[in-house]
This record gives sequence, structure tokens and C-alpha cells, in this order.
Amino acid sequence: MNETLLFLIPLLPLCCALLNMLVGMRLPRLFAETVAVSGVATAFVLTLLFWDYASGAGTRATLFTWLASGDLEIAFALHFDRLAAPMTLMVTGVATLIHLYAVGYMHGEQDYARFFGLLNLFVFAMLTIILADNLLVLFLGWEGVGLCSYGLIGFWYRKLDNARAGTKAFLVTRVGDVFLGIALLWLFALTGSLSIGVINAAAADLAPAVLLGLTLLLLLGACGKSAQLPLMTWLADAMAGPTPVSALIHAATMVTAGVYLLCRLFPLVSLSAAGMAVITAVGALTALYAATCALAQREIKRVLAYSTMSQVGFMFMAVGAGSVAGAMFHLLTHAFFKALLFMAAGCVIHLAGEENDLFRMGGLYRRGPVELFWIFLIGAVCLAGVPLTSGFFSKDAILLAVFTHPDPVYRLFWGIGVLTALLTALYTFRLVYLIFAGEPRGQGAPHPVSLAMRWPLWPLAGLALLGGGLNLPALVGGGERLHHWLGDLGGRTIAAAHSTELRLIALATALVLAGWAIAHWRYRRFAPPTEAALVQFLLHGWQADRLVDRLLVRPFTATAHFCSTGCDRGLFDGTLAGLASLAQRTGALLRRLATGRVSTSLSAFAWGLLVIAGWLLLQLASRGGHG
Amino acid sequence: MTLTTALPSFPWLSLLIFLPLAGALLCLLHHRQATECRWLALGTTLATFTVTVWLFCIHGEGAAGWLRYEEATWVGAYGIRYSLALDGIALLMVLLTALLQVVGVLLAWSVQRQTGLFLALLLTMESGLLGIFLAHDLVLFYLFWEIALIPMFFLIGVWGHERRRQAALKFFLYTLAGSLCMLVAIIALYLIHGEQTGHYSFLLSDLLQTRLTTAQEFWLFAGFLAAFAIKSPIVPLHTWLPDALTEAPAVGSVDLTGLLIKTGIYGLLRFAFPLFPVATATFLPILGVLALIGLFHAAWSAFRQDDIKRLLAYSSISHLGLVLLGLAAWTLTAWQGSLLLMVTHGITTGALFALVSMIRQRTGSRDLRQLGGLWSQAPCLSAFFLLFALASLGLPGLANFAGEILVLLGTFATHPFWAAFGMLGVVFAAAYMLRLVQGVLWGEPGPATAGAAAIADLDAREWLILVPLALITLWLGLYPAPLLRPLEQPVLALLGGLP
Amino acid sequence: MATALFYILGFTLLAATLLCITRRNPVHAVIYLVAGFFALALMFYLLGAPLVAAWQVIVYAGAIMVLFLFIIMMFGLTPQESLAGTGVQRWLPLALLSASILFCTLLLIAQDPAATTTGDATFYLAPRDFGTALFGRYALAVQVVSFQLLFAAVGAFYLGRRPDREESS
Amino acid sequence: MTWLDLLGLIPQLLLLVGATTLLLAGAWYREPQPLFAGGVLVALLAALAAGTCPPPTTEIAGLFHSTPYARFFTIFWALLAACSLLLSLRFVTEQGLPAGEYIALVLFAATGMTLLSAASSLVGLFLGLEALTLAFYILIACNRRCPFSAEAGLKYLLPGAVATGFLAFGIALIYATTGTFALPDALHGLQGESGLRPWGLLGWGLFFCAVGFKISLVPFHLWTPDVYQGAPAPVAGLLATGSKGSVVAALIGMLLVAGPLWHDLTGLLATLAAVTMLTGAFTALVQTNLKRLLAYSSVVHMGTLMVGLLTQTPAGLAASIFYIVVYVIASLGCFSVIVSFAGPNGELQELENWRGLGRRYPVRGTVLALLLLSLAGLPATAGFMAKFAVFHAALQAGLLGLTLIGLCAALVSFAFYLRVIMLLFMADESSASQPAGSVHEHAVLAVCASAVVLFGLFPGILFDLIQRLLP
Amino acid sequence: MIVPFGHLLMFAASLFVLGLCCTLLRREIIMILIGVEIMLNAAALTLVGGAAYWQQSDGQVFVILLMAITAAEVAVALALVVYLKQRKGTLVADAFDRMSG
Repeated sequence: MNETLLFLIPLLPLCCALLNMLVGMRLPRLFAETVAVSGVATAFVLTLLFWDYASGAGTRATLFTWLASGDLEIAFALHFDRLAAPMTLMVTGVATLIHLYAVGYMHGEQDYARFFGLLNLFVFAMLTIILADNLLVLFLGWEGVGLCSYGLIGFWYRKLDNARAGTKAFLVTRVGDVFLGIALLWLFALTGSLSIGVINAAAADLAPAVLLGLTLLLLLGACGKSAQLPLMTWLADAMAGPTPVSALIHAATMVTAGVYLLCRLFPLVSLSAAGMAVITAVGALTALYAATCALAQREIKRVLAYSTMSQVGFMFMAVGAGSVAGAMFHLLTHAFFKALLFMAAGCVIHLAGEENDLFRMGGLYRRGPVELFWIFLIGAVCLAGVPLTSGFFSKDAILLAVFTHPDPVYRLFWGIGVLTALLTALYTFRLVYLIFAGEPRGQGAPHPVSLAMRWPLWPLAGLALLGGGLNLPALVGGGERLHHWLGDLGGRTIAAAHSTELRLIALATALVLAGWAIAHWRYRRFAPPTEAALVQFLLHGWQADRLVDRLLVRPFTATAHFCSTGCDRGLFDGTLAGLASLAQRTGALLRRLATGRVSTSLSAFAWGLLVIAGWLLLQLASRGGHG
Repeated sequence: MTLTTALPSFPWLSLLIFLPLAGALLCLLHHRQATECRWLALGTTLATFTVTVWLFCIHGEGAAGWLRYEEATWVGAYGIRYSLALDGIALLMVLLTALLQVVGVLLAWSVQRQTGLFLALLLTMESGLLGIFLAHDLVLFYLFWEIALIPMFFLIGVWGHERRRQAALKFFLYTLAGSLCMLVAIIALYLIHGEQTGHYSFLLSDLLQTRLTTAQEFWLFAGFLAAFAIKSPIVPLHTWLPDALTEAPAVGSVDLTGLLIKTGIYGLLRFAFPLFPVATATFLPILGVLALIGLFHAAWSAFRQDDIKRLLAYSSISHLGLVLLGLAAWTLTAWQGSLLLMVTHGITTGALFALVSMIRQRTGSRDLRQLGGLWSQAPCLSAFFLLFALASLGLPGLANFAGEILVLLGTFATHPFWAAFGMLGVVFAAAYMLRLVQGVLWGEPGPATAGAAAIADLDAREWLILVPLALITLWLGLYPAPLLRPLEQPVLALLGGLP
Repeated sequence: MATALFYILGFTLLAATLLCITRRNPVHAVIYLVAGFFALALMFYLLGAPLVAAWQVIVYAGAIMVLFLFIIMMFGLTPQESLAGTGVQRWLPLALLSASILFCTLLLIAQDPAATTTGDATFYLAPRDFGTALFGRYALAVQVVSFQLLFAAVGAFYLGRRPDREESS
Repeated sequence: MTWLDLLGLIPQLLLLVGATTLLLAGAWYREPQPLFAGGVLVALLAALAAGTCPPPTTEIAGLFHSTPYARFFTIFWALLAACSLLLSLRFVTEQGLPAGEYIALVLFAATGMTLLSAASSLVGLFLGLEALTLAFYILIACNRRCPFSAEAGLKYLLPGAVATGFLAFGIALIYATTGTFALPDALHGLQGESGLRPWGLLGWGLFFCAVGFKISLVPFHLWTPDVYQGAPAPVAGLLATGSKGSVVAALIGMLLVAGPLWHDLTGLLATLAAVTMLTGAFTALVQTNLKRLLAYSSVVHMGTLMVGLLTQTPAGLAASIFYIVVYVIASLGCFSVIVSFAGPNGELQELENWRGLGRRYPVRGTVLALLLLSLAGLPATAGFMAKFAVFHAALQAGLLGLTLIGLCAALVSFAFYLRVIMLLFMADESSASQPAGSVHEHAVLAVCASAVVLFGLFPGILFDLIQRLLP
Repeated sequence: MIVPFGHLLMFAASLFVLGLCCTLLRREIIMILIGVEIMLNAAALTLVGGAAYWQQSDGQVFVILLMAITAAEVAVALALVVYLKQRKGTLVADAFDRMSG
């Protein structure tokens, strides 16, 4: 087969997206939905078909030259390799399921064509990021996913808050994109190319300071997309979008793009030890921050959003610790169980009668179909990291990698990680208890949950439970398949004594148990929410929004006001108006000379004569002076 | 190719300039019958566009030196010659002009009052603009420079909105002040050259041979700069543009933002830079800083505007800041990016202005606080609006991004920090553009939107205007190579001029 | 002798003119001026221009000034306005202005090294030569002037006409 | 003075004889149309004569040139007289003026102009100027129904008389200094180092006062707006174009024969020109009466012309000739628009009354706009080429300061010309109905407009002609 | 010549300035015209003096022409005076100031 066919993987969703956007409303609904789902599904199948291309050094495919100027030559090119392949598979697979789910979820929605169009477009953009061979194409996908998330968060645009949330997401991520863009420019200036392969190859002979700078820029770019500190404020608000969107974009795929970027450029990033430490620090802090926030949230989706943030933090820690394999492992498992959780949450919300607030739920165990409880529980235990679930293995691998890192400062990060693990278990079980335990507290009449919404959850549940098999540690007789598959792309291999591994596993288990115990003790039967200052503080995400408003937004608008009103209207236009009125006044003044009386013009004659005579006198005097 | 060899001496460039003039005269003669005038104007602009496209087809590869050259004596007494020259850069601008004028005529279809005169002025301006881009004799250039001015003055003043008179007067006098300085500089240069060589001529190619002292260079350069900086407009000489753009009728805004302000930049790189290399070399850093100031100042100001047209006007200034930044960087990539950005900005912003006029026709308002929720009433219109807004905020894959990234890549090579700041400007663009989109499309229908009984979606004419522009936006976003190719040689030639 | 006479006449002329321009009654003014012109005519004679002197008396003093007198009498112009209108602040600046002009002029003359050059002896232009000059070289000028007089007459006739009713209304 | 000389004078003789004949005819025959036809015919014949029969000598009776230069202006002023007669017909008929006298005076004024611009001696200059002025004294005051007319006449007469005094005394001093009236020699009062030099300079100073009055340089310009406003539009048109133009033409001729001079006066005249341009421009900015506005604009133009003269180079003089020709055409056109809008009960003067007129009468409005833009100096109109030529010459002669001031004045001029144009076209409300204007007036309009466009697009024609005029 | 030319010119200049003063200081039209006459006579004096100084006839001839022209001018001027008097009833020049600015 011709490797150019690889382009089918991203282009199929694109075509379906365009089809839906242009003529979707004129098509019957069923057809639109079929187009949307089939596009993604086909991409999934194609990925499987093309799997062999990924082996070895991977395969490059070039479509045509995008930009050419002087020695600059940037082409639309794909690179399908061992890092991209599993990611592609995950994205297309999860996306397919979520599309199916969405068909059911968006049943009552009139504007379905726009929804599925954007959803497909998003898949295209995400695949572009994954498969991009050079940074500019990656940047294209990077902005593309931002755009789609903007459009989908604000999908219900009539409520201005949704639109605002979308705008906020777009702007905050764009701030990150600026740094990515600068890094891109710099890399081109340094290496004369934007191809990822070339850059990674040339990274070795760059000055350490430059490497640090580049790493930080890339990190900031990644933080924007992956909602890490300090650019994390948008993710929680992004939950304003429809639940499938949250599941696909803000849990499974887009938010992990940052991690993927760092993994892609790992050869460059890993060269700067300081940079790696910073990455780990950012990850660890974000993980802790988000976990604490998740503890106090009242809306089910916000809890999940913060947990996503926290989990992505873990992935950053993995990258920082040098274990790409660990990062990718957690990325995949997290994609499974978090998508599962979101979709289940969607069902829960339906059941609770479009009720988002945890404190008005409860008792769903008896009300709803019992399968829903089990599905949600599966997701929860994976998230909490109950032993033998996928989440357990992936998180454990990360903690191990951080623990075994030679640099002592990593021990501190490890400690944070452990604490976060505890909190994770805590807020996860809090969630479960608040939703299912006790008596129903809400008034909303339960909506029936359609079949289309239910059955896509099962395969995900299976993946979530068994996903651990992807990279089972040797300790439990696993072959670390993912790690071997990635090979040299997988970062450093974690070599640790079995005893340490065992101790860590024990610790993790203990943490989960502790978390469950606390949750059980506190949330078994519902207690009305406390208004404690700490709770409020956590509820509002450590007041991050207010901080941003004080530090950035207000100065920005103030400057804008100064520029438009102060400078333009006041200074520049004022000067012009001054000149104009000066001319007018001069005219009025000179006009008074013409009194219309003859005597005036006669004396003007005399003055003229006087001037001339005086002038001549001066002339002659000077002449006399000369000679 | 065969056709060119068949007609080697046919004056295509003169045809380009005089075709619209002829159309204008015919429109004047038939100014009573509006419909005839419309079709006449459309035919003329289409014919002109065809000629330009044909020129582009045969000269698309680009070449060193002039692609076409036509010359005749005009005023023997002063050695003024009627001389037109076409190179890759001019080709691009001519193409843009012809295209936008076709759009303009389609837009002007809805003009009811004195349609004939309106179209006549439009066509006159087209030939003026084409002349600016083609003129190779400085007096001829000045002539076209002013000729393009007066129709715009009337377009704003007669068919404009509320404060049209003040805006028209401000626009005209402000620009004229600069032009007069340029006139002095032109004559002075001519005299200096004549005294040196004894051969009095206004031809650019002759004047390029002039040997100037540094002081002379600076003064003359200042003269040229005055005209071009006001036209471009470079902050702080920009305040005429928001007023003019806001008050102008739709077509006026399109031409003003799409073409007229581009003439300033074109003048800079065609005349000011090559004629005065030393002064240019000293001035470039200042230009870069001014460009950045303009970029941010305008973006900030745009963020505060509630009148859509004002907002777009400031966004134009901001974009031109980026263009100037590219020029100041003085590298091939940056220049190609700047020129590309000029074209793409003309198309996207032009389309946006067209859309604003459509919105205003439907809702009777241009005020962000009055509008809103348009998507629910006119999804197609809104979709186009969103598309061009995204293009204008530099979304990859759409037209502007190609130019912007080239500018930034080219600039980073020589001035990393300029480029970094330029990149930062991208967020600013997003800030005001998203505010615009949010105010127009999202939310509950605003007073104006709700007030208008039923807001019709696009009609056939508007589809005809928007679809080609949208296609071009996509095409230039994904495959700008055809436009970049003819630029390479002339840009390299211009860049070589610096000591 | 002649020189002394010339100076006397000159100062008479100036004095008469001064009186003329300071009289409030126009009739007196004209009379003084006529007197001055007589002196001027004599100066012409002393400068060797007998014919011009004669015409000065006939045309100027005789015709033009009488014309003025006639108009003044016709309207019976009584001295209605004091000298230079109303009071000092009215005429003082103008007087100063004229004074300074005079001053400048005299200064200019003072610049003149040849102020005291006198040409050779007396110069006397006989009427015959005068006539040949006038009707020879300057015949064309005479023609033009004659036409001018004609059209002046036309204009005077047209302007001086009594107003008919729709004009006066 | 011989018969040969008379051959060179055929145009002037034609004008004078025609004037007298029509004057007499008018006494018996009261119908205006045929008289005017005759007047126009006479003017055209004079132009034809000047164009076709070249004189045997280059100087006539030591008073007037008959060089190509002089003959060009003879033709020009004769045609101007024809145009202004065409413009006057409706006015004279409606106001019931005696046609014979009117025509005769116009033709006599034209004679004065031709003689003035042909003057080769101070005597000729004085005679021509006086003939011109005398005719205007009467013409300005000729409309006995309009009270302003008489006032304007007075305001032209008194300063005019004083100017005559200045001129006479100036010429007298020059003569006393140099002992001759013939022009090239009489200029030695400025150049030579003779003992009487200060007197000569004073004489030239007085001379320039008088000339400054005629072409209304600041500070001698104060009469201009009042007289323009009060005089009937056709007369004002003739005054604005003919009398000023012929005086400038005389100055140019003087410089042509004499070459560069005025070393002592250059600075003074430069200051005068600068002040004139700025004062005129700024004062015109605040005018509310179209005729007054045109008056002040003419002040600006005269200042610009002074710049052209001050270069004292052949190029500068050629530019000035071009400028004066173009100025005359454009401003005659403006006045003919005013005439065409004038009715039996007065003219349209206040700018307020012009509001929206361009919309209602597009043709005349457009022509007026075109002519105003030409006066302002917009490219592609003749006015631009004129300004271009003058400032080009000025820069060549190193008069940078004057050029910059001139350009500032040009900028301000644009402001007030555009004000009129905006009133014509950009006013919301439409104007009241106005007279349609007669065929003759429209013919003159057409001539002026087409000339402005022609010389704007192909200035070469005129430039080459002028080159052939210069010695 | 009987007197130094400079002195003669001095007389003429003084006469001229006196005429100028008359036009400046007096308000009636008549008196202003008289002032002009004085100025013209100053010119005549200079011309005659010049003729004597240069031993020429031209100066004197010009005086004659000057007289004729003056006569013509005065005729017109006085006619206008009559006209104005009939219209407005006053001969004070500054009374005619309906047009200004």
C-alpha cells in the first residue's frame, strides 16, 4: 500500500466534518449521525490496518508543500511511528465510542449538524497533532483543537456564560500557544527546520541555557492545552459544554495533547535536567492543587474536571521523571476510565433530572438502572487506583519512576504524588457516595437513559479494568509491552529492586484504603454542606480566577481604555482638533483686518509703503556697512 | 506563453488602467439608468480582473527585473514620462485590486442613491489604485496617488454614515498633508539628479542612480515617509483611519482597508527604501519599534470599541503593524510574509466589512451592545462571519496565518524579541476578535437583532460575494505558494539595495 | 536769483498744501491748493518747462480744481467732520505713520551722495520741440489718452445720470 | 511712430474702433443681443488679427512690444473679453443696463489689458494700467439697482486713485534716476550704482505698492473681497482674471527683457509673497460668501505667482505664465458658474444658498467642483501642473522656505475649496430651484472646464507654446 | 540746473507725503481725491525736474499725459461722488461699510 494513504486517517474525519457543516442540516438526522460516527470509526479501522507502518522508525508521508520561502520549506507531512500509533488508536477508538454515546445524548438537540461537524473536526485536529511530522502542522492541529473546544464548550451559545467559558478556554490556551509559537520560531532559527525528527536530532548540540529556555517555552505551551499550573483556570469552566464533549476533549484527548507534545520532543526536553525538574514540579503541584479543589466541588462534572487536571499532572510528573512509557501508559488508561466516568456522569445527570449538583443527588443506586452504578464504580476504582485496575498500575509506574529518579529533589515530588494519590481516592469515593448512597435529595424527575447512551460504556469499562495489561510490570509477570513497543522513544527504563516496588505497591494500596475509609466515614450518610472558608477557597479553585482578574484582566482593559480614549481621542485627535481650531482662529483674526472701511485700506497702503521704505533703508545701511 | 509572444507589444498595463476609466465614463453618461450602470461596472471590473488573472497566469513564475514595461513621453518640458512597469510585487497588488473591485461592485449593488455616480467613482478609484501599483515615473505615481484619493473622498462624504463630512475632510486633508511633503521631496530629488547627470527625468530607474549626501537622503526620505506613514497608517499618524473606515459606505471601507492603506506600504518598499538606502538602514529599527507599538496600541484600542467598523479599523491597523514589522526585519521570508499578509488581510478584512454592512442592512445597527444571538437567526451569515473572524485572528490553515507565520519566522532570524512580541500580538488579536464574535453571534438576540422582525439569511448576491472570498481564504491558508513564487526575485532585488 | 525764488516757491507750495489738507472747510482747502498749484506752475517755469507751467495753470488750477469746487458747491458741503474725525486717538497714529514715512524718505535722501549734484546750466524746452516730441514719439500715447478721456466722459455721463425710480427704490 | 507701427497695433485698433462703433450704435439701437454679438465678433476679430498677421517690428513707438509674447497675451485677453461679454449678456438685459456703453467699456478694458501686458516702457505700462482701471471704475459701479455695486465702486476708486498716485510718483522717481522710461534701461535704478540709486529704489518700492494693489498682495488686498462681492459677477470675473492677469503678464514681460534684478527687493517681495499666501488662505477659511472666498483665494494665487516671479529664472517665468493662464481659465469658470446661477433679483453669494446645489444641478455643480479643485491644484487638473511648475522652479532657484509656505497655503486652500464642494454635494437637504443659465454661459463653462482638463492631462501643449514665446 | 536735484526731489517727496497724509487723515471722499491730486503733482514736479536734469523732453510730455489721465479720472471720480451722494446722502468715505470681513 501507498503510505500517502496514511492521510486518510485524519482526512476522513475532516471530510465528514465538512460534509456535516455544509449540508448537514439539509440531510436527515440519521444520515448526519451515521456520517459522523462512520468517519471516526473508519479512521479507527484504518489505524489498525496501517499498524505495521508504525514499527521501526515509523513512516513519513508528504502531501504537498505548505510554505516555501528561501531556505524555509514546510510541507504537510505525517509521521506515523510507535509513539503516534497507540495514541491514534486510543483517540479514534475512544472518539468512536463517544460519538455513539453522543448520538444518544444529543437526541433532543436541533442543531445536531453543527455538533457532529465540530466533533469530527476536533478528531481531525487531534489526529493532526498526533501524526504531525513538523511543528507547524502540529501547531495547526494545536490551534484546531482549541477552536473546536471553543465551539463546543459554547455549543449552547444562547446562554452567554457558555460562550464566555468557550472564549475563556480559547484565550487561556492561546496564551500557552504563544509560548509554543515562540519556541517554534526559536527552533527554526536554531536548526533551520521545523521537522520534529530533525529538531530532536539537532537538539544534542544546543547550549544547555538554550535548551532550558526551549523546554520552559514548550512546557508553558503544554500547560496551556493540558490545563496545568499556571494556565489551568479554563478547564473547570469548560464543563459548560455538552457531556460528550467533556468526555472526549476535556478528559480523554485534548488535555493530554500537552503531555504528548513533551513526549514527542522528549529527546530535546530530556537534555535539560533543570527543565525536567520544572516539568515534574509543575505536574506535581498541579496534581495536588487539582486534587484539593476536587475535594470541595459540588458539581459532578467539575469534580471530574479537577481530577482530570490532577491526573494529567501525574503524566507530567512521568515525563519529568523521564519515563515516556509511564506517561503514555497513564495517558491511555486515564483516557479510558475518565471517558467512562464522564459518560457515566452524563447518564447520572440524566437520571437526576438534569441535576448537576452533588448535594441534590443521592440515592441513585435505587432509582437508576443498577448497571449504571457498577459502570460508574469501575471508573471510580480505576481513578482511585484500586489495585489490579488499570489506574493502579499506571499511577504506580509513575510514582515508581519519580521515586527511583537519582535526583534527590524528586523525592519531594514523590511525596506530593503520594499525598495526591490519597486525596484522589478520597474525592473519588466522596463522589460515589454522594451520588449513589443515602436518600434522593433532588426534585428533578428522572429522565430515561436511552440504550445508545448505555452500551458504549461497556467496552470502555472493560478497557478501564483491563487496560493495565498494556504495560503490566514484570513484578506481576507482565511484559511491559508498551515500554518495549515504544523502545528508544520510551525514555529511560525504570530499574528498581522488587522490594522497593513491593513497598510502593503496599503503600499505594494503603492509601486507597485510607481514602475509602475517610470517605465512608464522612459521606456514608449525607451531611449538609459546610460554608467553611477553606471549603469556599477550594471550591473556587484557590481563588485563581480572582487572582487572574486582578493581575491580568483588569490591567489589560485599563490599558485598552488608555489607548483608545487617552491616546487616540485625547492626544492624537486632540492635537488635530487643536490645529484646526488654530487655523480657524487665525482666519477670524485676519478677517478683522478687512473692516470694510476705505480708510483702513488706505492706511494699509501707507503701512506697506512704510515697510518698503524701511526695508530699503536697512538694505542701504547694510550696504553702507559693507562698503 | 504563445499569446504573449503573439502580442509582444500590446499595452496590457495601459489597458488595465484605462479599462475602468472607460467604464467610469460610460457610467457617468448613463447615470440615470441604475441597472445598466451596475451591469456595466460589473462587466468592467470582471474584464479587468480577467486581464490581471491572465497576466498572473503568464507571469506566475516570476522573474528578475520587470515582467512588463510600457513607456511614452508625457510632459516633455519636465521630462515626465508615462511609464508603467510590472513586477511580481505589483502583480500581486494588481491582482488583489482587481479582485476586491469586483467584490466592491457586487457590494455596491444595493446602493440606491445616485448609483451611476457611485459606480463611476468606484471605477475611477480602481484605475487610480492600479496606476499607483504600476506607475514607474514618480510624477505619474503622484498623479495616481491623488486620483485614488478624490473618489474615496466623495464615497465617504456623499454616501457615508452619520459623521461622514468630518471624516471625509479629515481623511483627505490628513493624507494630502503627507502627499505634499512627498511632492517636494520628489521634485528636490529630480533636481538633484538632474544637476548631477544633466539628464532631467522622473523615472524611478533613473533616480535610483542619484548620489545623495546623507543629510539630503534623510530629508528626502522624511518627505516620502510623511506620505507613506500617514497612508499606511503608522501609529501615531493613524487616527484618520478609524473615522474614515467607520463613516465610509461598505464598498468604501472594503477599498480603504483592502487597498488604499496598502498603497502606503507599497510606496515604502517600492520608492522610499530603494531610493534612500542609507536613511532606510538607519530608520529600520525605528520602524520596527513603531510597528510593534502600532500592533499593540491598535489591538488594545480595538478591544475597547463597541462599533464593529471601528473595531475592524483598529484591527487593520494592528495587522499592518505586523506587515511593517516584517518589512523592518529586512529578510526574504519576512517580506514575502508581509506582502502575503497584505493580500490576505485585504481579503479577510474586506469580507468582514462586507458582512458588517450586510448585518447593518438587516438590523440597522453596528453596535456590539445592540447586536447578539445572530447565529440563531442567520446561521449561514454567521458562519461566514465566524470564518473570516477566525482567519483574521490568524488561525492556522486560514489565509492570514500563512503570512503572519512567515513574517514572524523571517523576523526572528534578525530580531528575536520583535518576533516574540509579534507572536504575543496573536493573543491580542484573539482577544478583540472573540469579543467581536461573541457580541455579534452568541448570546440571546440583542435589542437590534430582536428588533428586526425577521432577519433574512444570505441572498444570492451575498453568496456570490462571500463564497469566492471564503474559498480564497482557505486556498491561501493551505497553499500560498503560487503567490509567494513571483515575489521572490523582486524582493531579493529590493533587499539587496541596503548598504 | 532763480535759485532763491525756487526755494521760496517750494516752501510756499508746501505751506499752501499743508494749509489745504488741514482746512476743515473744503472750499478753503481747494482755494489753498489752487494757490499752491500756481506756485508749482512757477517752479515748472523755472525748471524750463513753460508749456507745462501754462497747462498747470490752465488745466489743473483752471479746470480740475474748479471741477472740484463746483461739486463741493453743488452739494454745499459744510464742514461736517472735524479734522481727521474724532479727536487725537483717531488721527495721531495716522499722523505718526505719515511722519515716519516722511522721515524714512528723508533718510533715504540722506543716503544719496549725489544729493547736491546740479546738472549743467539752464535747460529750456521750446514749445516746438515739445510739440514734436508729443505728436511724434508719443502720438500713440496721445491716442490712448484721448480714448481714455472719451470713455471717462461716457462713464461720467452714465454714473452721474439722475436715478430713475426703480433704481432709487 | 510710423504707419508700420500701426500694423502691429491692428488688434488694439480693432478693439478701440469696435468699442467706439458699438458705443455709438448703442445710442440709437437699444436691443442688446445684436450689440453683444458685435462685441464678441470684434473681440474675436482682434484675437484673429493678433494671431494671423505678424507685425513687421518687435516694438511699437517705443511704448509697446509686439513680440510673440505680447501677441499671445493680446489673443488671450481678447478671448477673455469675448467670454466675459458672453457672460454679461443676460445680466445686462435683466438689469436693463445700456448695452452699448457696457460693451464699449469691456472692450476698452480689454484694450488696456493688451497694452499693459505688451508694455515695453513705463509710459506704456502707465497708460495701459490707467485705461484698464478707468474702465473698471465704471464697470464695477455700473449696476445702479444694487446698492453694493456703488459701494464697491467707491472701494475700488479711492485706493485705485491712491495707487495711481503711487505709480505716477514711482515712475517719476525712476525716470528722475535713470532719465528714461524704456524698460530694460529704466531698471538700472535697481542695478547700477549711480548716485541717485536710493531714489530709484524708492521709486520701485512705490511701483510695487501700486502693482501690489492691482494684484492685491497683502497688505494692499483689503479692497479685493468687498469689490468682488459688490461688483456684478461678470465684471468681478473680468476683474479677477483680466486686470490681475495683465499686470502679472506685464511684470513677467519686464523680467523677460531685463533678466534677473531686484537684488535689494527680493527679500522684501519674498516676505510679501509668503505673508500674502498665508493671509489669503487663512482668511478664506472663515468666509461665508462665495465671491469673498474666491477673492481671498485669488490673493493666495497671486502670492504663489509672486513665488514664480521671484525665481527670476526662465523656468520660473514660463511656470508663471502657465500658472496665470490656468488661473485665469479656472477662476473665470467659477465666476461664470456664479453668473449662470444669478437671476433678475440678485446673485447666489452666501455659501448657505449653495447647499445641495450640486445634487440638484449635477452638471454645473460638477464643473464648479472641477474648477475649484483645479484652483486648489489637484492632480489631473491644470491647476496641479501649474503649482507643480511654479514650485519646481522655486526649488530650482533655491527658494525652499517659500515653497514650503506655499505648500502649507495649498493645504489650507484645499480645506476651503473642499468646504464649498462638500456644501454642493454632501448636504442632506436639497436646494431651492435656481435659474437655469443661458446658452452663452454654458458655452463659457464648457470651454473653461475642457481647457482645465485638457491642460491637466496634456500640459505639454501649453508648455511648448510658452517655450516658443520666451525670447 | 538751478537747484541741486536732491533738493528738488526733497520738495517733491514732501509734497507727496503731504498728499498721502491728506488721504489718510481726511474722511470726505472729496478731500481724499484732493490728496491724490497733491500726490500726482508731486509726481509732476519730479518729472519736470528729471526732464531738466537729463535735458530731455520725455519727462515733460509725460506730465501732460498725466494731467490728461488725471482729468479723466477726476471726471469719473466726481461722477461717482455725485452718484453716491444721491444714493446715500453722505460723502464720508467710512460711511460705506456695508460689506466687510
